[in-house]
Amino acid sequence: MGTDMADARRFARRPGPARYSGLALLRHGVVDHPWAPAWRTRELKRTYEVVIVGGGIHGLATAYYLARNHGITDVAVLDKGYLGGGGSGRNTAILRSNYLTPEGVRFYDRSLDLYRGLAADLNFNVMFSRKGHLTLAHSDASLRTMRWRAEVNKVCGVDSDVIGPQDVKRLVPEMDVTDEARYPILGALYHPPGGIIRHDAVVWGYARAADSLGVHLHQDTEVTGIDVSAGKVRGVRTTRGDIATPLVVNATAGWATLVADMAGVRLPVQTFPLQAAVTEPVKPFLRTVVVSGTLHVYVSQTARGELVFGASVDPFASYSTRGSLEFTEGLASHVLALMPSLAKLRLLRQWSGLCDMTPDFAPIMGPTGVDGFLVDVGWGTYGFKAGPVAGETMAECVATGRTPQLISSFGLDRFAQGRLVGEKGAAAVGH
Amino acid sequence: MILLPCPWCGPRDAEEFGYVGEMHTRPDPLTTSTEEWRDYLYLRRNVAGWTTERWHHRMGCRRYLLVERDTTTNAVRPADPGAGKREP
Amino acid sequence: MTRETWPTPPRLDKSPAMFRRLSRQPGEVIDRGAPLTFTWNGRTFPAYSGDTIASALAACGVRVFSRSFKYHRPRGLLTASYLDPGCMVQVGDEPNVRGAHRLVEAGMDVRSQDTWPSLALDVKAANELARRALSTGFYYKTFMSPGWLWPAYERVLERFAHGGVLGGNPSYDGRGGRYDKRHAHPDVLVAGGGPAGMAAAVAAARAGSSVMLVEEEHELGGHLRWGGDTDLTALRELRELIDATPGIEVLTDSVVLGRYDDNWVSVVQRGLPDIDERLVKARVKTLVVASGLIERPYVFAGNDVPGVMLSTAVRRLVNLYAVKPGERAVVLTANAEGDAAATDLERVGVEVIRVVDARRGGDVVSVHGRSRILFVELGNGQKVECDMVVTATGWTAPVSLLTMAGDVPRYDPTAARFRSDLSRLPPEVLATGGVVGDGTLGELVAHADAVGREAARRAVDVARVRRAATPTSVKDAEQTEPAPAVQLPELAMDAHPELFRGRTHGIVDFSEDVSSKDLFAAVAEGYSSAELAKRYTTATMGPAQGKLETVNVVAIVAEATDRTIAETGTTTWRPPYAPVTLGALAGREREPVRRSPMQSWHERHGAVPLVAGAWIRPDHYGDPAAEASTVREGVGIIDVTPIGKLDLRGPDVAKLLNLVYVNKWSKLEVGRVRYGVMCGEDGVVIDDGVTARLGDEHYLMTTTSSGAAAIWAWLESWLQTDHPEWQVHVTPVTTSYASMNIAGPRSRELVRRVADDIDDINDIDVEPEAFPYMHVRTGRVAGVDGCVLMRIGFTGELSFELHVPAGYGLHAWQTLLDEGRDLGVRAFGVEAQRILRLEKGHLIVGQDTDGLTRAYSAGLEGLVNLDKTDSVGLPELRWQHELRDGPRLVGLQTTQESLVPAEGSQLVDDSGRICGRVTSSRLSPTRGRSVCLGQIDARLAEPGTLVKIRLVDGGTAPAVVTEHLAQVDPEGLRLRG
Amino acid sequence: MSPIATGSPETVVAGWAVSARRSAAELTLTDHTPLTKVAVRAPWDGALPEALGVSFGRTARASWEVGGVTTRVLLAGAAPGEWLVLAAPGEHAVVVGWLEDAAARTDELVSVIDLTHGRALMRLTGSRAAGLLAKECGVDLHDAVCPDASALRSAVAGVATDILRDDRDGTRSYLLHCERSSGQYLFDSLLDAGREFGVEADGFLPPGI
Repeated sequence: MGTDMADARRFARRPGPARYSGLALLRHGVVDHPWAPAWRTRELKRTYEVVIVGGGIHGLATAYYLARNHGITDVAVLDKGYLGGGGSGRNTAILRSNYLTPEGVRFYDRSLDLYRGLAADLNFNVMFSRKGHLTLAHSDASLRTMRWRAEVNKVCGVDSDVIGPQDVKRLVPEMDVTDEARYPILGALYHPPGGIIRHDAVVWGYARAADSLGVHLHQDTEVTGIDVSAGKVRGVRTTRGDIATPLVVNATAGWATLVADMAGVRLPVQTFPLQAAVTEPVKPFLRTVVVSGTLHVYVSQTARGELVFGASVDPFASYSTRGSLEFTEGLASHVLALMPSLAKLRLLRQWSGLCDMTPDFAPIMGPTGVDGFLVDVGWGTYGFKAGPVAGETMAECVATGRTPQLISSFGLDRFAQGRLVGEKGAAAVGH
Repeated sequence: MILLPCPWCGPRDAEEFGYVGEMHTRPDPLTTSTEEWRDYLYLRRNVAGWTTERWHHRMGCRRYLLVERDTTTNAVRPADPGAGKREP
Repeated sequence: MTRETWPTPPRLDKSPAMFRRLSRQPGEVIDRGAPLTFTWNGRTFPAYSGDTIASALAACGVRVFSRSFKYHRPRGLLTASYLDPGCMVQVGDEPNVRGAHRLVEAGMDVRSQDTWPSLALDVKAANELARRALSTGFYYKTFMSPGWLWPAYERVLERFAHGGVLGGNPSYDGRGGRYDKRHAHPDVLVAGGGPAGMAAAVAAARAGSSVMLVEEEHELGGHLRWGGDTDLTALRELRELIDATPGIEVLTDSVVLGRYDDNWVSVVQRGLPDIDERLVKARVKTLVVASGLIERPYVFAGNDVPGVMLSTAVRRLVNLYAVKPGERAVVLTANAEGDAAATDLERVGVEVIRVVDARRGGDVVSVHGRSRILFVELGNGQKVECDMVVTATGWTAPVSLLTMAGDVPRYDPTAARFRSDLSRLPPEVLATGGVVGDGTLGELVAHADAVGREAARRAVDVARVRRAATPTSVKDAEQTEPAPAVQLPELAMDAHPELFRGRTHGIVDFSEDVSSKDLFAAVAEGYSSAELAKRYTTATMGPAQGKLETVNVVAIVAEATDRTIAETGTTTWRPPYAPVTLGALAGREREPVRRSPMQSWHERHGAVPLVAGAWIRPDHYGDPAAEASTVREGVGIIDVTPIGKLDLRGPDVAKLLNLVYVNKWSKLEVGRVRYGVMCGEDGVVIDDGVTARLGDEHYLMTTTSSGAAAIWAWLESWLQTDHPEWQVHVTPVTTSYASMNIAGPRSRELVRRVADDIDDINDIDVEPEAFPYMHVRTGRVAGVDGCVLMRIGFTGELSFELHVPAGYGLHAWQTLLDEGRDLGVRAFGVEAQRILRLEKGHLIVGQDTDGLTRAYSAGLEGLVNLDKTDSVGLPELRWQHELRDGPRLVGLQTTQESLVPAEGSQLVDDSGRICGRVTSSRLSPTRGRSVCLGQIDARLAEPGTLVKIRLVDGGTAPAVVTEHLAQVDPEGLRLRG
Repeated sequence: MSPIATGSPETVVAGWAVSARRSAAELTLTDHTPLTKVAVRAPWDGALPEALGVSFGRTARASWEVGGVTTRVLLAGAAPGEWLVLAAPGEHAVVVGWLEDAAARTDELVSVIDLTHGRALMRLTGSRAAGLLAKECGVDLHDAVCPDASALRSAVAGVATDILRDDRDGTRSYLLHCERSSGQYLFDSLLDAGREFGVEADGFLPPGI
């Protein structure tokens, strides 16, 4: 939050990168001298107050808010590859808060709040494009679920409502809203605050801001073990040496169970690939994010003109990110069922990321049976949307040792107690 | 599209099959504890490597079968040679 | 079509002519006997059949084809191939057409993309002035505040989107067949139809393999096509071999898109009659990658000025299309291809002013000019006037398919290119030709021949293993000894100078307008790994997907980080290898639709369709309320064919029923029907329906229509994996029967007329004492034998569910309507049934229950039987019963009778907290008021409790929890009548 | 009535309205739904397979005699422990009778279910039949893998279908057997995909077996 000015002062006082602005940009242009590094390469210390495993948006945001909101800066973020190389760089960057359960709605709405202020907060343009978000209903059953979601959203003060086919046509002229369609569009859940963002920018913005607050970012540093004795975390072992620490946060998404196993913690998480694809650029025509749960597809157009497509997770669990042909086939037929005029658009590239799926489509956050081992996992396909709020709440969790109200329903113990979160609803809801 | 070794029909495209998931054993419903039962419901090993799992050949012989798959490469092999028995 | 992309052409008096067309060239592919005309930005241009769009325009002296992404600099031909980033054009309603690949057609409407007001004069070129400020990633550094201004900035950025325009008219018709698919199972698929690919295909076919040979260009031959006489002779011989060898299917103008797990190879095939694009899905026994080499651009100042082109581009233009690419050329060469280009140019009368030999330290420093070259500055400081600069500075191996198969290419400094690690490839993937190494044509062909034979040998082994596992296949008579492996000769790599960037900064990614300076800046800002630098600068993200620029990017990042190229590494090539239309990927529409035998009747009688999964059902026939009243007062019939039906036979069926249903089944007598509910192991309700006992060991189970397939699989899984010892046969018979429900106080009267005929032993006595509620009878109905008749009903009325052998469905349906005319019988649809079942308080699984609703939350206390030794989800239900947790399903009545709250409306308590929701809601014609079902916190579930419904408009309305779920005939007198 | 529209001209065979169309095309698709279709379930390794004389993966022809009436049947083992018996229209009584006798001679659980009304059946005949099927089915139909008299089940146009190769005097021919309500869809899909081969719908000629 913190106003622009406040940030200006903070950054001004702080060592590290020069503050970004249009003016600075011109200045740099004129004298043509290079920008300072966005973040520094540091020595891997032997001890840290907090070690965060996973240099994606969750790990970096947690580190940033630890430093910014709680003054805890003796923090290391470890990543086995490069920053944002996992799900953070592979998702389709869709933001929304129109979830089904009140706990889900409140949580993701806080995330959207943070996203709105993020560019100013981080002094890094994350290009949040509030295009609005449409979830299509092709059957009376899904229309009923849309209404259910809309009503829950309204109670929680989130802007979201059910609209008719003609309104859909107005928002997306390319859409086939005729009855001839095999999947007629009976209506849609319209969520104006939703949109898309530049996912890499979010990662880099958090990294740069965290670094400037003193957090250590260590890339190409893989955790190979976690030392636990007498039920307490003592440290982590990495490919670049051991680190003594009382606090480890597991923010490794698709690899969550592998890291948790190191601490002897078992998680109700299964790893499924989630594939996405992008087309060649064409002139902008798609002004909103379009999702069809029934057809398992979501579409948005970037400022560069590319169409970005996503679908539901792969049909079977896997750690392979090679991607499949059948994904692109299903995707194309479903996209064309919605927008027949896209047939000549060419698919340019497909890729795949790993999702940490939980039985109830809700995350697992907070303490575990092992003292000092906290988890921020189970994000499934919703991880990117939750990045900022997950970072904020996990930071509070780490700093205060208490579980914030906002994530109280997301505890690991809910499974043993049979108190699952109802995000699945009547049918698995799309993106 | 991976090719799954159906012990009955031979190798077939994965799209003919339904994925059931990791092999795991069902506790006795009469004597089970909440903890044991919910582990059975929700916990999976989620192995990165070779694992034994159940698939359903729903478009073919409609048999449930066991397959071993390396979850890092999607390489597959029949789980139980015994399950491969078939008329000559 | 906005003005932006349909510029008005500048008026020119002289009409275009092919003044750069050369005399006949030995290898030319144009047909001078077939001239044609097409339009370029509205002007008519001449061409020959066989020309590409680019070659035709170049023949008329066009040198600028597009404007660059960021700075809108004029761009000309660079590679004159599919990959050419300089000539992406709009053809009719098709955007981003590769102008240097697509063959020109008579009347083709070709336009330049993304230029305004015209190609010649482009206003956005002003960006060039701001170039320094618009340094790489500039947009991350500005427009941050005030936040509310961002959308405005956004619109500006959007205008730079670099691409064509999609045709507004739907261009996809799933049934039109313009896009098509097929499966293929070749023994060997050869990717690449150059000399190596051709030789490998011939060798494999001769060894007995069925071969698919795929070539991206319009003809086989690869670089031989634009070579000299010896090359052309060799090409002719290879072509003759291909034609003479049986078993080779040749696909030209086709590309291998990807190699997926288990050699699942996708190919897009073009140039077919009546088909735009066809996706071929090949399960290949062995894949041979012969993708050749791609020439690499050289990075220096002005390397994107029109007139700067690669040696292969020159040779294609001259030898394939007989186009004179310029008048005065400077050639920078580091290899034979460059030397040959110089020779070609001289041969066709281009003045080769200087041949700069990079092998002897020669270099090009910078090219000056904007839409044409003015002069070039050489390494020795000389400035030379010319109109074309040709570079031949090295090759990139297109290892895409190999990396998809597990290869991790390593940089080889002596050859100045990445070399595949063939040892990492699975046995079913081989490679030959330029992608592997260099050599004389003879050496390459020899290598390819060996690879082809080895590919065939491995294919035989794969086939043998697969056939052995396949029951239908012909088994090998005697176990033949596998043939010995073919020795694969080594292909050395020629030494080649390392030439990536000269002394100046220039364009690295032509389609993204990313310069080497941008990459240096990215590294300086901390984006120092190849991956981060690419993401930050968007280098390699454009339509060429890195094929031209990826190695230069790595080399420059290495240079900027003082690391070797090997240390900096390479990047994974992601599929597809070449862009493919969504149409081709979608192919024909393939959405299975299921039809009831009575579907034609429904359509004839104005049924409003309701899509229910694969089924199309009648929602209503015009007036659902009236249909509902007919059922309450007289008699109606509804088509319920989609209801799932499973035929269960065997001594252990009762055990199965006891296991999968929450209630007890051991004591169901023959002739009886019972309602049952199924839960998952977590106690959540998954399905419901009735099961009838037709004989000692014969039952008929019904399921929800949406659950039919899943429940069948569910039963099989319990039988096959948990109780293989049980003897039960489950057979799906959902559509063996046409199912219809005859409901209403006068239903017995109607059924009597069609089923009851005392003289016939096959007929059914429908009188109450002979055929009570929840009983089943089999026999003849409407003259049809083998019918099943059950006295059950979802509507709460006296009703009979009739299952007729499907072929007679329409007959039975019509008979009921005819026989019941005087009773006022009418058909009713799903909507009327929903109203009726809601009045009766019957739940719908998935509507009144959700993903977490366990049995005690669905009003099923009376049904669940906890004292069983086993049943699915039993422990969870026991615990829910003990803890009494979870919400409850209740009936709700709004105090304002006419108010029908939307389904999904939330229930809120006094503190405004959500305490439940309305799951079903309708106006009840019977009660003349709204009736609802809802899920509500257990604490508020007591009958008489007052709750608030939050309405869609934001207001709230009071409602009271009713005594029963049923709000019509809770005692069930009507249906027992 | 067959689930597959007959179009005109139409004629009636054993109570079934069928198309009387006659096509001379190289590749034809014929609705064979009127054939008697009986499913048999029994242990795959039990006594019944011998009695039937057909194993999993194969088809066989036989003539059955019950009470003086003889019927020609086509048996297919498209899945382990499952058999499909096809006979001329209206012959189900004979077929079921014969099977129940055979079942009675084993002490195993054998189910005999008349699916004549429950399934759709069509025949695709012509030298390019495999080429057309390859557009909608992923299984390798090469002679070495799927010779004449092969029986298998796979997805055709996304519908689970028994594929029985049953060449007609030297010409490639496949019987396609699927769940009834998908019959029209499968029929239309094949006609559509087969346009490039000039496929035509042909009428049903009794006995059709």
